[in-house]
Amino acid sequence: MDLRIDALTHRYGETEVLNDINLDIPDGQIVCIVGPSGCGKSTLLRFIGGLERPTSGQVLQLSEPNPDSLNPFTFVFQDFALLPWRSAANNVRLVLEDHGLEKKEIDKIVSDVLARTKLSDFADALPKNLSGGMKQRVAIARALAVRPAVWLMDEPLSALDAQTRELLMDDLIGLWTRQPFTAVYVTHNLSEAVRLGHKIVVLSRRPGQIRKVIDIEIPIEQRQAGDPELTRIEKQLWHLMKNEAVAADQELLK
Amino acid sequence: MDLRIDALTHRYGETEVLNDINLDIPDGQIVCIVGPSGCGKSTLLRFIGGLERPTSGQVLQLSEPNPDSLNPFTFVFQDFALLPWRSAANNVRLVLEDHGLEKKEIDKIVSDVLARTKLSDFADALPKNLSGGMKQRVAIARALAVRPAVWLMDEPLSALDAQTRELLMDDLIGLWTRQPFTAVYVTHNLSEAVRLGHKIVVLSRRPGQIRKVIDIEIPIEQRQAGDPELTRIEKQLWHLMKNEAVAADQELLK
Amino acid sequence: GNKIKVGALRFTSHSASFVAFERGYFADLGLDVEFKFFQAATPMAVAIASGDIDYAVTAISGGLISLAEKGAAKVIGGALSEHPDYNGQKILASTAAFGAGLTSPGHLDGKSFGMTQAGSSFHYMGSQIAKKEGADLHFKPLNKVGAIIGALKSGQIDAWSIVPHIASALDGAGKAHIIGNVADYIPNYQVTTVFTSAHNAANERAKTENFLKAFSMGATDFNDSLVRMTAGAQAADEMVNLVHKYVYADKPIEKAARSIRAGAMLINEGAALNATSVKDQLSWFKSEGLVKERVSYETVVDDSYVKTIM
Amino acid sequence: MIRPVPFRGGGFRPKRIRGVGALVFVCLILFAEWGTRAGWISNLTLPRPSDVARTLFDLAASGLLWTHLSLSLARLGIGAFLGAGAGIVVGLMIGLSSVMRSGLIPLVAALFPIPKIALLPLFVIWFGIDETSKYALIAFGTFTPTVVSTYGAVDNVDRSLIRMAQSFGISTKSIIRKIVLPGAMPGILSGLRVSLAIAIILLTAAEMIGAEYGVGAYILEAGSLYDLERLFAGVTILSMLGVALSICLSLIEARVLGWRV
Amino acid sequence: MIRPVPFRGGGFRPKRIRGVGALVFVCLILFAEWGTRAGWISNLTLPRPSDVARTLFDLAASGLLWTHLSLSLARLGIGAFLGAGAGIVVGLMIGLSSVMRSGLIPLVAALFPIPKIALLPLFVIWFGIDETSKYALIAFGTFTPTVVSTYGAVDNVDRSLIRMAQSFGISTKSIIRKIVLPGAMPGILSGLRVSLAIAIILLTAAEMIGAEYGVGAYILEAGSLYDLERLFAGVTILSMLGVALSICLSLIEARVLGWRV
Ligand SMILES: Nc1ncnc2c1ncn2[C@@H]1O[C@H](COP(=O)(O)OP(=O)(O)OP(=O)(O)O)[C@@H](O)[C@H]1O
Ligand SMILES: Nc1ncnc2c1ncn2[C@@H]1O[C@H](COP(=O)(O)OP(=O)(O)OP(=O)(O)O)[C@@H](O)[C@H]1O
Ligand SMILES: [Mg+2]
Ligand SMILES: [Mg+2]
Repeated sequence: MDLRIDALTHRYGETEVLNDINLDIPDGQIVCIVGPSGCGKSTLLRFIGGLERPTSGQVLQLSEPNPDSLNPFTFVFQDFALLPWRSAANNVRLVLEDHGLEKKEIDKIVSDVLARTKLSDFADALPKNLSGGMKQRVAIARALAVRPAVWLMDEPLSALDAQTRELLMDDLIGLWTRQPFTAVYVTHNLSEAVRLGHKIVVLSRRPGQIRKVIDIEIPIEQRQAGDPELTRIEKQLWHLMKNEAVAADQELLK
Repeated sequence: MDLRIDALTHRYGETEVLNDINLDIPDGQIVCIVGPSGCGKSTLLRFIGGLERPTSGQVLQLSEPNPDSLNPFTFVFQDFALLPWRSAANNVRLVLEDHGLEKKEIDKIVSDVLARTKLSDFADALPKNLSGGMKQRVAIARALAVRPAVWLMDEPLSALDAQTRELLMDDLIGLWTRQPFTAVYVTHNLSEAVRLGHKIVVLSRRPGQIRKVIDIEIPIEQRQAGDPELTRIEKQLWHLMKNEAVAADQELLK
Repeated sequence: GNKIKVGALRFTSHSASFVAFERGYFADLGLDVEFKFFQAATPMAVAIASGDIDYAVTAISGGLISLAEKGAAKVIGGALSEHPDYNGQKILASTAAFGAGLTSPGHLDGKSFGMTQAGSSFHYMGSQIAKKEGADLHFKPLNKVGAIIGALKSGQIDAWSIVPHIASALDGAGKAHIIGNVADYIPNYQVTTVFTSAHNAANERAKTENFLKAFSMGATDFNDSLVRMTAGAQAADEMVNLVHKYVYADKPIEKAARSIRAGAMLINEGAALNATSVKDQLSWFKSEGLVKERVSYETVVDDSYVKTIM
Repeated sequence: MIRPVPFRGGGFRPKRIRGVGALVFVCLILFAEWGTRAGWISNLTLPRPSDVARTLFDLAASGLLWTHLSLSLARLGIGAFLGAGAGIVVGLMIGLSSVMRSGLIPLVAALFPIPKIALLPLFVIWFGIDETSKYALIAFGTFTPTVVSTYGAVDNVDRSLIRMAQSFGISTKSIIRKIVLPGAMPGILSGLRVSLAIAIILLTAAEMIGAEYGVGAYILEAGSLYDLERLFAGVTILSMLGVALSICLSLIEARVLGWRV
Repeated sequence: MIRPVPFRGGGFRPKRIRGVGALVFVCLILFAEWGTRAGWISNLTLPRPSDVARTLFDLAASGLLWTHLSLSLARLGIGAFLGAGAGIVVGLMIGLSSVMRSGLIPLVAALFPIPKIALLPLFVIWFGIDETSKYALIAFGTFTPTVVSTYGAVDNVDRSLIRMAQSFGISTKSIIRKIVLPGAMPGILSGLRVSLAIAIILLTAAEMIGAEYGVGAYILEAGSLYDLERLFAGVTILSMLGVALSICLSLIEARVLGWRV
């Protein structure tokens, strides 16, 4: 599904958080959003997902989502957002219960998505008994279950340790190569951005404005750690952002 | 100050957490400890700092710390551990108040360390008004104030975003080059480990055992992102750990 | 002087002490009296036992007997009495019960009767009435006089007995009906007694005698002015004014006067004690299992101070 | 020169040591027994614990204990159920709706400090002198603390879980049932600890109104007769009731809140 | 075909709307006034609000209000101070020491459900009939809830801050003063909300013992005469006292806990 962010500006009370954001999100592509802490990345994502309303401007969907999709705009959160009192399977079941599906069908979807995220053996485990990586895999399974048209991912890997992060990134790339999906992927990790993004949007410090949009031509499945082109883009991003971070800290003084 | 970890084993109730750890920590060097989540890295650090007692084995100090040091073993924590009701300066003051120093001397130390961590302007700010990176800089200022003989750092950067992490890593390298200190640095970020460590200790999954110790000869101040030798070591570490991470997840099933 | 603390409730029935104080009878006998006011009788009895007050007037209750049994309190004289010739406590029926035929105590069988607590004077009066009438009464413990009034007004209990001014106020407002006099059922009922700590009774003879003497003088004044009405209208007005300082003090005198006059009951001359009535009450408490069997008249009463009526 | 690093940690993690609690009770009771026997605790101040125990035993033997206890438990059960139930519902409403919150919080704050015993005469008129007024008094007393703890618990439900549910298009009804209620459960249960203790306290006040039997009525009668043995026997029953209720709640918590870390 | 994405968020963040609370009170009062005037609320059930207001006004005009109020406030202040103070100290001890925790928690659990009114006769013996017994009763009543909330608050103090302090070799005394106490402050203050409401409730019970003046004594007297206007006037005073105390606590919280996020 193609999306367009149109002249979006937002303020919380006095503070302007986002300023005149215009962006096209093409179908089947992963758009990464990077920017210093507090620049409004999460806020922007909430507008795209319809969880909040911007002060002005709008987010438009340019085509209808696949009618097959139970929940066209589906989030994957940094903190997993699993219900601690439900098992892995029941956490997935939660998002299917309100759609009037038959019990049998629900069970089929649940066991299918748990299998795809290699969690079949953990179906009955409570979140407290799962490792961080497994929790995020449950969250991904839950998202898969509703067949999203657009994935909205808010730093989905940054609560995980480095090894688990790498493993899950491979999983995500695997999912996308098998069946490309549209995604907006917020991160502050530049190497994640250059590994996953077709397009990288760099936001300035608050109020967030689009500072640069970088397109990466290399197909995702062919990207390798240490690829000189990717290293070059990462360095470029790093320089764009370093000064923003220092300046943002200084602004706290005011 | 030279330290020796001698045949250290620890169990919490039934679960063995660390198994027969033997390690020398030479004066003036940074020893990085990496290992899968839950393998006992933090626990090991608490033993070195005297915050907990191992089931068997011991941590020995082979020389006396500089008598100048107010608190020979000083921690820097991942979650900063600042008192939210005290300003930055007062958080530093806290650790000086119990040493019978004169008020004037305390004030001198506080303003000195805040200046060294570029926080002079934020002396009176409460933690809630500081960014993550600044909070960790307050924690580092607090550690500097007691002139540690050994720095014990438990994932000091992993609560920060990537840019801030880079900036603080530069700060740490600067501090070390100006005046080398002894440090045990726990991290799960392999690129941090190869940037900072003279020695990298790889622990196995729980019960933590020393799986490999890698020495890096390149002087810390000369290390560059993209250095082929460092990349090689990082890859090597990555392979050592990937299988541990997968195996550790599988063990949750039991 | 001799400092003593006297416990009191803000009731007309406690007037003898107020009169003795206001007219200087206590002072004349060298007693420096300080009043301590209470909201309920039980804590006042306990306060005698704890030594917080020296003398008080209250109904003979299970609590008082228990304290006497523990060697803490002693009855030393009589105060309020039922007397066939004078105003006394009334038996009330709720409007609903009255309408349904409870027009005299003879119809009490099977009815409910309000009381504060088992072992209270209400309980005693109710059982004596029931005994005389051969009626079977259901007693409802409601703990607080206010709660009993509420229950009577709304017809949730059928009958109650209470001091005359509350009875006539309820009757006058049409919220209840007076259907009899307690005096007809318990002749010479010793309603309240003067009591003190066992220590005072045994070891402070002079002080105790002086207290009783002044108290009796106050009682005589009160009886003459408001009960026997022998002292004339002006004396009655003066007495009402005096009592108003202590009772219904926050109500205007016009309103208070009616209640004070209506509430005036005979206080025994010379604080004489009706021993027969006290013994009757004591045996009733025992028969109801409210106090221990071993309690004797002598444990409760020290009748060496006043004349006893048989 | 070579020595182990000094130990500086530990402490600040008090653990319950089994048996100490019982020991404290035993010591207090023995102390009181000794004092009352030796005479330096007067029989006006405290009854002999052994006499209290005998009174309790006699009460149990006579069968009256069960009459008192069953009546009181019924009052407690129904009253607390009504009060806590209404309290949870109102607390949820306050926790979920701005209008309710604005209208009801001041009302609850004004109702909380009203002493129930002061209203006894009114309860007689409003609810009669039968069981209804006892239920009502206990219910009224448990209502306000339950409301306060419930809306506190709802306020503490992790809002990110609710946003997650909204982002999956889950209906408001389902969100309340599947996320708000279970998420507020720990706070509600710990609030019930206080509410139920208050319910036990109010039992005595409730049984001031026309109760012949019941632990509260038994205590009141003992108090007015200054019969300390029976007074303490009754108080002991209430204490044990409180401890038993608290143990029950712990069991429920262990069962219902097993998901907590 | 082109349309904005559907909005699904919002809600579940109730805010207080100014004025609604006052409106609820005004409506309730007008309703009662109407009912009592029209006669479909009997004068046995509820007094006329205007009569209650007049009673209050008369009471203030006669100057008696200040006598009642000042005495009650003194009792409340001293009693609650003693009870809450001791409660905080004991709560801290329970929160910090295993022995205290094991010995005192069961004791507190057993004391909590004891109805204070049942012990009135004993309070007279133990503490006399003067102000001491009133202080003691209020103190006893505020003590147990304060203990419970204080040790809960201490248990919730972030242990990582304590480990940090230990790792800097800070003395136990300093840790308690500089970390445990300020860290437990939010919990202690919110516990005081409940404890102080309970103290107000107990004022009436306390003034059953030998009190001539005081809001509780005023209410009791009105109750025993079934004088509804005065009863409600007294209850109104207590309610307002409760609301005022709660506002005070909010101000203190805003001042002391400004560091909270
Ligand atoms: N509900 C809200 N009310 C007021 N201010 C808010 C709200 N949500 C966010 N903000 C502010 O808006 C700014 C942007 O917040 P946002 O969470 O979108 O930043 P972000 O780019 O996601 O930061 P991070 O990298 O730390 O996640 C921040 O300064 C934040 O304090
Ligand atoms: N106080 C404790 N009591 C019981 N078990 C504990 C305690 N502290 C830690 N553990 C267990 O010991 C193991 C090692 O914990 P530790 O925190 O040292 O791991 P770690 O290597 O630091 O992990 P991470 O990378 O997640 O920080 C874990 O399985 C943990 O659950
Ligand atoms: Mg964000
Ligand atoms: Mg750790």
